[in-house]
Amino acid sequence: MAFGRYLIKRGVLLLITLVLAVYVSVIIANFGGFIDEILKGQIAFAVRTSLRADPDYAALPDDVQEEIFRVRFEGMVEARGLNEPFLPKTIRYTIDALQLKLGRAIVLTDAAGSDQIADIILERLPRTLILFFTADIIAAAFGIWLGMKMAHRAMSPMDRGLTVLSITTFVIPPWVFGIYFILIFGYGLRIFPPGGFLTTPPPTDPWLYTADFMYHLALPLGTVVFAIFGSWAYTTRNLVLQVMDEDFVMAGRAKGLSEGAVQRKYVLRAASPPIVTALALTLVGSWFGAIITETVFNWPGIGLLYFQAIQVFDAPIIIGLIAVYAVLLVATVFVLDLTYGLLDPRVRATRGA
Amino acid sequence: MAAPPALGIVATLKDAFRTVPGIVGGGMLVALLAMVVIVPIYAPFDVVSTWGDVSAWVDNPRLAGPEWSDIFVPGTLPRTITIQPEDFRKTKVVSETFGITTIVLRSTFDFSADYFPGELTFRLFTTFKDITPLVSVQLERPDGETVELLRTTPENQAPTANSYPFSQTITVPETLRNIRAWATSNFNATDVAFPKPEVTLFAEGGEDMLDPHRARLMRGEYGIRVIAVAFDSEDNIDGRFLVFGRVFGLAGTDHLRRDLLTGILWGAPVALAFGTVAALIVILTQTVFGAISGWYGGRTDEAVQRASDFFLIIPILPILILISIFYRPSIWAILFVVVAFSLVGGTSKVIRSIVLQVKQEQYVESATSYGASKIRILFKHIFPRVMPYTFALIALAVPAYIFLEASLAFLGLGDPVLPTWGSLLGTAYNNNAMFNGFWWWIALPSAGIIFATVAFALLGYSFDKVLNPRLREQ
Amino acid sequence: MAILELEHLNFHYRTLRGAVRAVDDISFEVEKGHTLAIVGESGCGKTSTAAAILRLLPKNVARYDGIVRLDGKNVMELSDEEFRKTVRWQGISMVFQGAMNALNPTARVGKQVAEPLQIHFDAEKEEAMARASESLRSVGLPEYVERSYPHELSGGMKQRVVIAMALILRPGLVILDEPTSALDVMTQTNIINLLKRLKKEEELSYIFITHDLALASELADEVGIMYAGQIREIGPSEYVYPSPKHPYTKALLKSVPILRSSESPISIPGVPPDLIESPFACRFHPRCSVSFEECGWSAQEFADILERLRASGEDGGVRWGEAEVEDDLTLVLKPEDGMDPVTYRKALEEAFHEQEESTRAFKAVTKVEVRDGGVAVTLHEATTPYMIGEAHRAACLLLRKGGEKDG
Amino acid sequence: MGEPLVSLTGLTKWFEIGGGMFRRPLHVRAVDDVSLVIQRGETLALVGESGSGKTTLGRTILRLLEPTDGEIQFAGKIVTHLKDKDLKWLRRKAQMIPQDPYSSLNPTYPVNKALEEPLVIHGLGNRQERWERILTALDSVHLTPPEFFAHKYPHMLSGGQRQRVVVARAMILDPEFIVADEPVSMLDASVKVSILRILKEIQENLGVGFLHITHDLATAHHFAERIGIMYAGKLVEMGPHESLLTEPLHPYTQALIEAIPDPDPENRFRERPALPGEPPSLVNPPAGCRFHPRCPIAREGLCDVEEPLLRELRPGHFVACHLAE
Repeated sequence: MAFGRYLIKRGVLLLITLVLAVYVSVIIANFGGFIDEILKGQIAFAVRTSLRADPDYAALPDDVQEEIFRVRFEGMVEARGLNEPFLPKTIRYTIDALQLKLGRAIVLTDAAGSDQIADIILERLPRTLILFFTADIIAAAFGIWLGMKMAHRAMSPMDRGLTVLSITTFVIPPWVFGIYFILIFGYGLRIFPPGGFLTTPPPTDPWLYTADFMYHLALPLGTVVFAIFGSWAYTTRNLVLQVMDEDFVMAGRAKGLSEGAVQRKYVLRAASPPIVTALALTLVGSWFGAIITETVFNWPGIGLLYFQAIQVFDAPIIIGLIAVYAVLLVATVFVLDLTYGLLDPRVRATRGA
Repeated sequence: MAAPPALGIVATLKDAFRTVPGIVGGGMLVALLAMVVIVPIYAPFDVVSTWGDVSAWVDNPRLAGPEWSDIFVPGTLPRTITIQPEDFRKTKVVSETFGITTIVLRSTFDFSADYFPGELTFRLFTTFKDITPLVSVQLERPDGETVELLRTTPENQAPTANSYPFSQTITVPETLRNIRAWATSNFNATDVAFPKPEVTLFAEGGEDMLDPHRARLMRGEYGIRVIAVAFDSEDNIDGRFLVFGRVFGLAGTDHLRRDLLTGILWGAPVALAFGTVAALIVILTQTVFGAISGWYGGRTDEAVQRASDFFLIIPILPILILISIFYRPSIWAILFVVVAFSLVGGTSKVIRSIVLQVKQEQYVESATSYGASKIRILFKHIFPRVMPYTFALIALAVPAYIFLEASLAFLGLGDPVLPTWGSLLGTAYNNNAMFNGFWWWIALPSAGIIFATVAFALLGYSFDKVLNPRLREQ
Repeated sequence: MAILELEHLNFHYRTLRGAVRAVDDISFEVEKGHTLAIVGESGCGKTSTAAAILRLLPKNVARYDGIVRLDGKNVMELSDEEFRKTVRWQGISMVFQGAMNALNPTARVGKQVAEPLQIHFDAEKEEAMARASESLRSVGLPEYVERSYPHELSGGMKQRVVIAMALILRPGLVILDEPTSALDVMTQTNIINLLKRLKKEEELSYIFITHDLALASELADEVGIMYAGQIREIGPSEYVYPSPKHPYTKALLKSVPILRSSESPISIPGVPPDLIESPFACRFHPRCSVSFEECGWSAQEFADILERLRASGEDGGVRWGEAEVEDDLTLVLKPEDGMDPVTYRKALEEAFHEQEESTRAFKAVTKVEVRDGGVAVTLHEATTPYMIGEAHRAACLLLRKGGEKDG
Repeated sequence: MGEPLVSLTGLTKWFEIGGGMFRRPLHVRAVDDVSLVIQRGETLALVGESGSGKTTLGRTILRLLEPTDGEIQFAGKIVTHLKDKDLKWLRRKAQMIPQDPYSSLNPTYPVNKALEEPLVIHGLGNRQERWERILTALDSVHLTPPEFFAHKYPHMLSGGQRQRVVVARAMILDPEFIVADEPVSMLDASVKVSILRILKEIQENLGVGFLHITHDLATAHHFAERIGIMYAGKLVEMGPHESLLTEPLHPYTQALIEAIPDPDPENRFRERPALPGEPPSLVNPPAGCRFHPRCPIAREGLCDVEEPLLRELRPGHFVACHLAE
């Protein structure tokens, strides 16, 4: 099938892009051997600490001490491949990053105390996905509904007001609203917890646990929804307005379809491919926004992890997360291509050809 | 996909500024620009360069709200009262025999606000030869009482000040003892665990005067007297007495006593400069690449398309954060990185699709048929058609870049020198401003960001309205 | 018996520039089994008439009234919901202009054709699909079309799909809005043949909307000529084609290049009018070659004409200055080069008279008199034409009894 | 008759589609081996259905498209493969009038700027001279007074007026040859004829040669000296307009004429003979005569095997059909 071939082609191109993007990130992160220096420093510190703990060692003369230190240190540097030339080293990092085989984190651990990068990231990832996917779905559903209402009463005071509101909310990122909402609902009215994802200690009963989780989820979720529903509403409104005058919509109405059915089956259906395209970017944006939004809400997803990793220079985690981000983006773009093709039969044919 | 606009740039601008959002957004932008002009006069750049210098701000109250917070409470909140060295009446008596010199400084001030002051600080400047003079600082109250705040031997030579703060958090222990003793003996006051000097000293005498929650304010004329006994005739003292208010200026102060107005005002040019320059460069470059890609087609198109896929997938914000934390770049270096990672992207895709539509229009082919070269058509016929769109995209991109800078600054990764809206917010956030109710510290800088972004969003919207005839008609 | 009767149907909508009088007091009827062709140039309100009949109104509608009787019943009195359920597609269906856009690009053709059955009769899906494929076959389409998407079909095939869709509920009346104007000649002929056949076999009534007089004759039992939102002439084809009554119809017939005749076509001067600022009284008068004083010149229109003639130097040697409009029928001219008003008046009068043949507006001048250092020009009062005649009616002042004044 | 203005020999234009990394590209044979001549001061109408290649032919002659094969001679000069920079000469002598008056003017240019651009490109005249040429050109398309129209933007003009501006723009360089691609198909009946008359005037007064591309045989009949009929990328018949219409030699031309109605109330009582089916795919055209699958008189073993060549059956009247006599 033509569309299948198209998807394969797209997929291959996106994979190549993904590898390139991670490679570029690795190079940037390691510009001038910055990370290597940090890693070496950490190794030196670890070696020295372990040697100091040994009373026999302290008894040795200084130059011997130094020699032993040097040998151990270089052995570990060698073992971690820090002395490799630039190109093979960066390539190895890239391959490792893409497999999340980055070994141990320097400082951070997961809840169970594991310092394996994969463990740490995979523990956090679902929380980010839950928050932002749910928010995107709610915002999309609400935004599309509102956008259709607005288009239906285009240029009425309601439409104008909501349009300005939509535009304003979507240029202002979630974290700014987050600060305000925490101020108002968290500290002022004390309706929601101002941060975190569970109370400490977390409830043990699974129902209570879920309820507690939901209770903590509510405010960040509401904030993200509030910040992004506007772009759905405004985009939907404009696209629906464009489609609404098309002949086939008129034909649907002439056939005797009720107004609601015309809107659903004809207008929204036809406007959906561009809506999906325009708003895949919202999703992409919210992956990035996660870093600050999660920090503000103290929501322990990969965004907050990134922030924490940065503050303690936990380089392997940083690289791993950049790889995860790149994968998320690629997946989003690919899903977008797929959805676009499924929604618009014309694309299936023309893009495939 | 948007239809290519049929208007020129001038006509678009004219029409856009005729719509209500255009007028409002334009007005807001003009206000911002006016601010950019006024700011260097109000607070020259050297004020800003002292932003990080704590000692430059010591005479401001700490964590004071803006002066107009009065409107939220009954009565007036106290302003800062400063008694400068020259305000003191100085009498100097030199004893011939022992060379003992007695210096007395006295001054009065009127305290008429409806709330207790925030803090009290006395700064003493002394010049002495061998032996440090003995100094006693006393407060005279309207009810005729005099309280000795402090008896000390100041170590520092002028111009370095000897600073004596009297307030709940940082009080010379002796002062607190003096006040307690005075209040309990003279007024039978009930002692409490944490009395506040700034409250008790300004409270009506009585049993509650040591309890910060129950003490009643006493208005009237207060006096401050400093008596120094020095041991050389050349010795001298000067003082500065500060009764810190609870409000300061138009925007209040932060935990380091910095005037937030300076920060907020300087945030405007910084945000505008960063946002506008980034948006202009990024969108214009992307427009050019998009137009070239659409117009020339073929391999050029393919190359630009693949490149924009690549740039779309690069996780730019994480990388920017990475760069910021490793290299601590200035705001202009950040700008450079932003531009470098956005040479092609979403905008080039939009512009490309518009160019592909314009390309179909027959006047383009006609132009070829009467001899116009490809490059001429690109510049004379295609660009004028996409430029209004570019304008709209620029207007809508400015907020995005303002927020990008703010986000980095919020995380503490912004420009190390300049105060920006984002960095103000970040500091406020990290100092728990929300929890402690320092609302102005959060609300005012974010109001600045929101004001600027809304201005551009409205402008972008007004362009959109003009360029999308379906939104305009009816 | 008439299947459809319109009486004084009005449909206006608002725009930023003003109200568009797209359908302005239109009355006509369509007999059962007959075809009424509505012919007019673009923007004359043909398509709006169809929309008004089916109540497919935009949001910015300013006026919508009159009587629409379907099978003798005034459907204007029905609520929107009743109208949707009983009139749309069941009573009147429509073949939209440009089949390319009349089909939903995201749904398979068979489903779209079957849809009306499901809407109106709650038909089971299988049954509806069976009826749809039958209907598609009856308009000469192969079986695979059912499962195709619109973009996979040629223009001619799509047009057949649209026709099958319009006929699926066997409505009494089908409105055909330019059903073939986007198609090639050969395809057009095939579609028209199909429509002829269906009309005969199913005893269908059509309203055939087109800009093409020649094509209209392929189906029309009656022809209505529309100009600027109004029907200006209507009657049986046998009368209208050979002996048109309205000057516009005459001019339109002469402007069509005819394949089997060597007589050269003649264009109509001027431009088709705007539905927002339509000319006064008879809307055709500015382009009419036989117009006379009563046809509807207003002072403003006259002033514009003077201005245009002045700018192109066709003022007969009299330098008439700028005109000042006083009221609907009076305007004042001031001499430009210090000429005394009396001489000026005389010169003007002569110039006007001389140009009466080339610029018919001058025929409307009734008085030229000296006033306030200038010359006041008064125009003849206008009379709005109304439909005259029985079976073959037209709206032109020249058709009044003894009204043949000129040409 | 002297040297012809335009002369095409075996002109062919194929478009490549669907090429990719793993697939061989296909070709759309839009124009296939067309030869014809156009004299100075004559109008040749090219009639055909959409997709018959007539528009591609027009564009290829003007070198807006690169020909795949064959030769184009313009005023004695071979221009088939001239490079872009050498084409300026042709760009001055040959112009085109496109179909859609709404998109053939740059909406951001006022009329005078639109008309001035060709003069500026070819470096003709100073400001004042150019202004005068603009006024003359507007006058020649009856946009009077010219000063009034010179400063208008396209959106202030009606369709007919725009098309006149387009004609004026094509005329402003004093060209010798104009390709008019459906110049009136989007205009109203009452306005159509006036534009065609202006074109006729220009042809007669200035001796410009026209290639008038149209789908409307009736228009061609009234405004062209000769008519060529195209079908599926091929020229199937060409001749003087009268003989072609009264005595069509090709079965396709005959069917085309049959299909066109004149205004006649009797029409509704009879069905018009029309060809079944649709024009063939140009990617994979039928062997032999491309018309044979739809031809009512096609002869098996001849028409589906051998490709008919254009033959002169009557003086100046050519046809590409094995069976025409």
